[in-house]
Amino acid sequence: MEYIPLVKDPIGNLGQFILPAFIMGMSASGTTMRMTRTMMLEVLRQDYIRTAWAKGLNERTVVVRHALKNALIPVVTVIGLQMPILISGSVVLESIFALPGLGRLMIEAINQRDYTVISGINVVVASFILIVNLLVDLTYGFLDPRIHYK
Amino acid sequence: MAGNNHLIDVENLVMYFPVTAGVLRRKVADVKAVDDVSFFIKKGETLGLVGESGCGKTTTGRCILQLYKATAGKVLFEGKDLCTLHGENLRRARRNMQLIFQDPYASLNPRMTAGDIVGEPMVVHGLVKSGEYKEQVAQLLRMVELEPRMAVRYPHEFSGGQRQRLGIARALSVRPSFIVCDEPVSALDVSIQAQVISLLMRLREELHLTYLFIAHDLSVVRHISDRVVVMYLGKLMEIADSDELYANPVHPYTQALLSAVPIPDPEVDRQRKRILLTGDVPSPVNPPSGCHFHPRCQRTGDECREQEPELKLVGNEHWVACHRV
Amino acid sequence: MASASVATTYTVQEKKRPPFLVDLFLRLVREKPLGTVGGVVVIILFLTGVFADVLAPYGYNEIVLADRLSPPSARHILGADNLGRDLLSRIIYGARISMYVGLAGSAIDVAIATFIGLISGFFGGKTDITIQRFVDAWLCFPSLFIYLTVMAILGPGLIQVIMVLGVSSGIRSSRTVRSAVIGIKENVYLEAAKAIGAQNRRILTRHILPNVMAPIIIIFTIAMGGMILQESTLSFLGFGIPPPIPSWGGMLSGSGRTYMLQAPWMALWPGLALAIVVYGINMLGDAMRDLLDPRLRGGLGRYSGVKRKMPKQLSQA
Amino acid sequence: MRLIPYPPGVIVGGEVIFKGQDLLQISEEEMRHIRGNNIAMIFQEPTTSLNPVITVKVQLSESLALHRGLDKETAGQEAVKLLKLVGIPDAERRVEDYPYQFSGGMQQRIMIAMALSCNPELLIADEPTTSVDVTVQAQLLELINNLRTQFGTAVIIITHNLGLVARYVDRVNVMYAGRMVETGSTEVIYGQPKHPYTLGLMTSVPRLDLGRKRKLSVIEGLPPNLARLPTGCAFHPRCYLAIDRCSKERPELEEVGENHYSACFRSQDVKK
Repeated sequence: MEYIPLVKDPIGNLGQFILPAFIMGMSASGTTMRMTRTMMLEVLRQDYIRTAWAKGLNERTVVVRHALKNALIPVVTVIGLQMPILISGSVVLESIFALPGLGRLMIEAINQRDYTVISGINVVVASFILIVNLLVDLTYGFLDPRIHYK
Repeated sequence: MAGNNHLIDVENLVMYFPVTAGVLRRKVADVKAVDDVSFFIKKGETLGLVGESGCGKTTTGRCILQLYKATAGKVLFEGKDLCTLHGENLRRARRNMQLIFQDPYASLNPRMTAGDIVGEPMVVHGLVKSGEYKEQVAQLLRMVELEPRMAVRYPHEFSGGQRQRLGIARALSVRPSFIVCDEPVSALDVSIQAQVISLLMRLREELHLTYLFIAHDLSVVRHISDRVVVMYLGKLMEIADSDELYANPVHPYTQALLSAVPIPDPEVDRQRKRILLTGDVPSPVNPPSGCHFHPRCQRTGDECREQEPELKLVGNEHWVACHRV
Repeated sequence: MASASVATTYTVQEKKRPPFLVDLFLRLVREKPLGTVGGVVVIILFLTGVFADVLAPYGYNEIVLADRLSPPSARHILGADNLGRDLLSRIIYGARISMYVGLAGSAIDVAIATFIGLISGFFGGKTDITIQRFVDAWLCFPSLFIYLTVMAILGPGLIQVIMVLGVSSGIRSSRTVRSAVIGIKENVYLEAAKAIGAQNRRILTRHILPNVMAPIIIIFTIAMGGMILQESTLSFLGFGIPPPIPSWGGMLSGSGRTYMLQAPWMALWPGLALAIVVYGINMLGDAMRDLLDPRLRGGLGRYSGVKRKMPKQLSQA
Repeated sequence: MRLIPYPPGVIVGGEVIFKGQDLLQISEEEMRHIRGNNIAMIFQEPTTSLNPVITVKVQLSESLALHRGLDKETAGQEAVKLLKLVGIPDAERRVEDYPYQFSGGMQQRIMIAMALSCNPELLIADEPTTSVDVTVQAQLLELINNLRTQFGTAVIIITHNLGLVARYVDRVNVMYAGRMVETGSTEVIYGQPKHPYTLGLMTSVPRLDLGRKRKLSVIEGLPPNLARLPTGCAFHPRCYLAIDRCSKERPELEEVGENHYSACFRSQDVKK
């Protein structure tokens, strides 16, 4: 299948990517959802939630203002950690949906024993993941005031 | 120096913990946990070591046992410097000095039975063969008022007080002459505290032990110690005989510390003079200049800010580090 | 107003506990029905793998051209593929491959994870920093890319697959072991061991290792499902186990995909087998995590004996 | 205060009368109005009881906005005033800080400020000073004491520290295994305890004013398992005065002096 550029045909581009993207998102959402649930349960039994109740706050304020932000910190980490898994998944999905992406290129390069291309792809992917991890770290600092980057 | 009745001599002990930062773990500052501390412990006595959290009392205990390698200074055990020992020699020296921990939950390996916990030190020091210590363990358990049949149980099957007894039995198993008790009762229920304190006192008489008793609870220290050392921010403030110190505290910090502890008797307590300190204990990374106590002291003066006070003798074995005495 | 002050009671159990693994098994059956189902699936997989030769009605590469693409029937219960090979037999032999990969891969995983994790966590300091930077670098590459790259160099084959999967995920899992070791180092009983004069070797084997067994068992069970799935992915992409040896992933791709419309059972059965096995192993792994996580479990933490429900903790980094 | 987590905690019965109103009968909505407004609470661990990711200002102004209907601006100013009241230096600047930037003692001061923000009539302090040093403990208790006299707030202190009770408290309820075993004025409880458990507590703690020659009395045995309480008086297995009747019948609180009640069949035999 040929790649349909976004500028040329936005609908066609969307049509090309929506299904694989949806599948990938779905597969990752399970882990994230479970992590969020676990963390919410964990946070809701902390002492400061008891303090919030003791102040007479209503349930919405307690859950949204006091609990959610604390619960999100590890969730963001998990989202970051899922990035390599998603990229791995893209290799399979690209070959199923016949999309001309990095994963397909990788497979082709391996079939042709083109080690230059293989290592090139690895470098690109690794730097992409590094950048994502950096972003996660920055979000972390934003969510949790106890963490500073100097 | 090392008089014949001194078991332990601590000389100019210094312990700094580096504070590191950044990817390269460069040292940016030091936590001055123990800063030039000297004292001695006589054979057969109990020396109390009191102070608030972060004053370096636990670190001092760990340094004496060589669990931390002191930054500088000497720890003499019967005149022999422990700080110079390494490897096998140090390991063998450990037979004579043991430690009782604060937390009876975390200090026992949850995967070992009570018998193995108590027996392990004997195996380590080659006193018995592995697996042949049943008799000795039974004897030790009886000594700490536990039943020998409990040896097959795991730590989680014991209550807090019983666990602390196991910790004591473990320390005693190699027949040490010196034991550091690091807050041995502060994690226990009030009604259990008395049981453990009484046990420790009885064992000391029966086995001729020497204790370094570290605690933040001044009443407990008062009850068990012959002499007491008061520490503040890594420095010695006052050393005196227990009765002398409590009846006649000289250092302003000691006075404030004692007055902050209420006596569980309203009639006695309401007659006492109270000294209220302001502020918190400063960070040991950046302690105040001169006398470390001067920012919270009511009798502070210029020399307190500028000069560190030396320990002065003010009575019979009563030493105080204060300019204003 | 009696807030939480009542909660600190513990029941001291009088009866003696059975050995660790027996106890674990009993608790699995008693407390985790779904995990037990998972365990049964795993046992079935192993039995099928071990007795494949007895169970399979045909050989895995027995070609009967007359039966090409035949649908499920009495002769071929699950149908036959494009070369006329019995699918049931191929699934059964595929279970053997899955078992090899799952067991051997997880074993290598756990061995490497334990080794790196123990050393890095126990010695700490410079050793730890150096090791962890290498692990960091390793984690920057998506695992599939690593597998594909190495397979490209080594060429396809069962041993290669097991080695690559095992080593690669072992390096990943070492993080979990390391953090468990560091968590245990917080416990004063290690200092106690040092204070009584125990040697490093003794501290590692008697005090640390038994206490990180829980995460190690969890890693093992969870890795097993991952291994089987990864092997399928590799075979699906054509870099795993070379034909004609039947691997579920390989059966799914290639001929399975080509004949998807004419003979849907060709892709259905291996896909179903894979889904059931991986689901079962994951259930078992989850149950293990619930039973073994020190923060949930009675006998390990200070909340000993207190029967109370606590939320599940994520024990894998 | 109806803060017991449900499940597993259920208040099975009884009444909690606050200003003539049974708090166990009113709706959650009404209870929420009372919490933080009329009844406030201070907890044991200030470090974990303050939300780590929200500034002190927001945490303080929250209940001000809720119960006193202040807008954000005024609530912020009020928060600074409260911090000054509990003796936090440099309050204007520090109000923007997060809890972790304060020491333990300072955090407990913030908790106190938070509890006092709506001038509650009742303040419940659950082990308020167990996690801080003695000199700081004295500061905090003096602070609570001063604020109590200043605002006329009633204070319940829940603690195991007998010294603290002796110094700051007017009336004492002694509890054992979920039941009240003795109640009376502080002087009476300390001077003439009439329950063996109270007496045991008094004589088993080391005291600063008595030397090492004094022998500590020891309460034998362990606190009971609340799920399997002994029959009769829960304390009888550890009691030195126990008689047959103690294991069969449960003693009720009986008057043993003026405003002094003890739940013991042998209260007359308890001698200090």
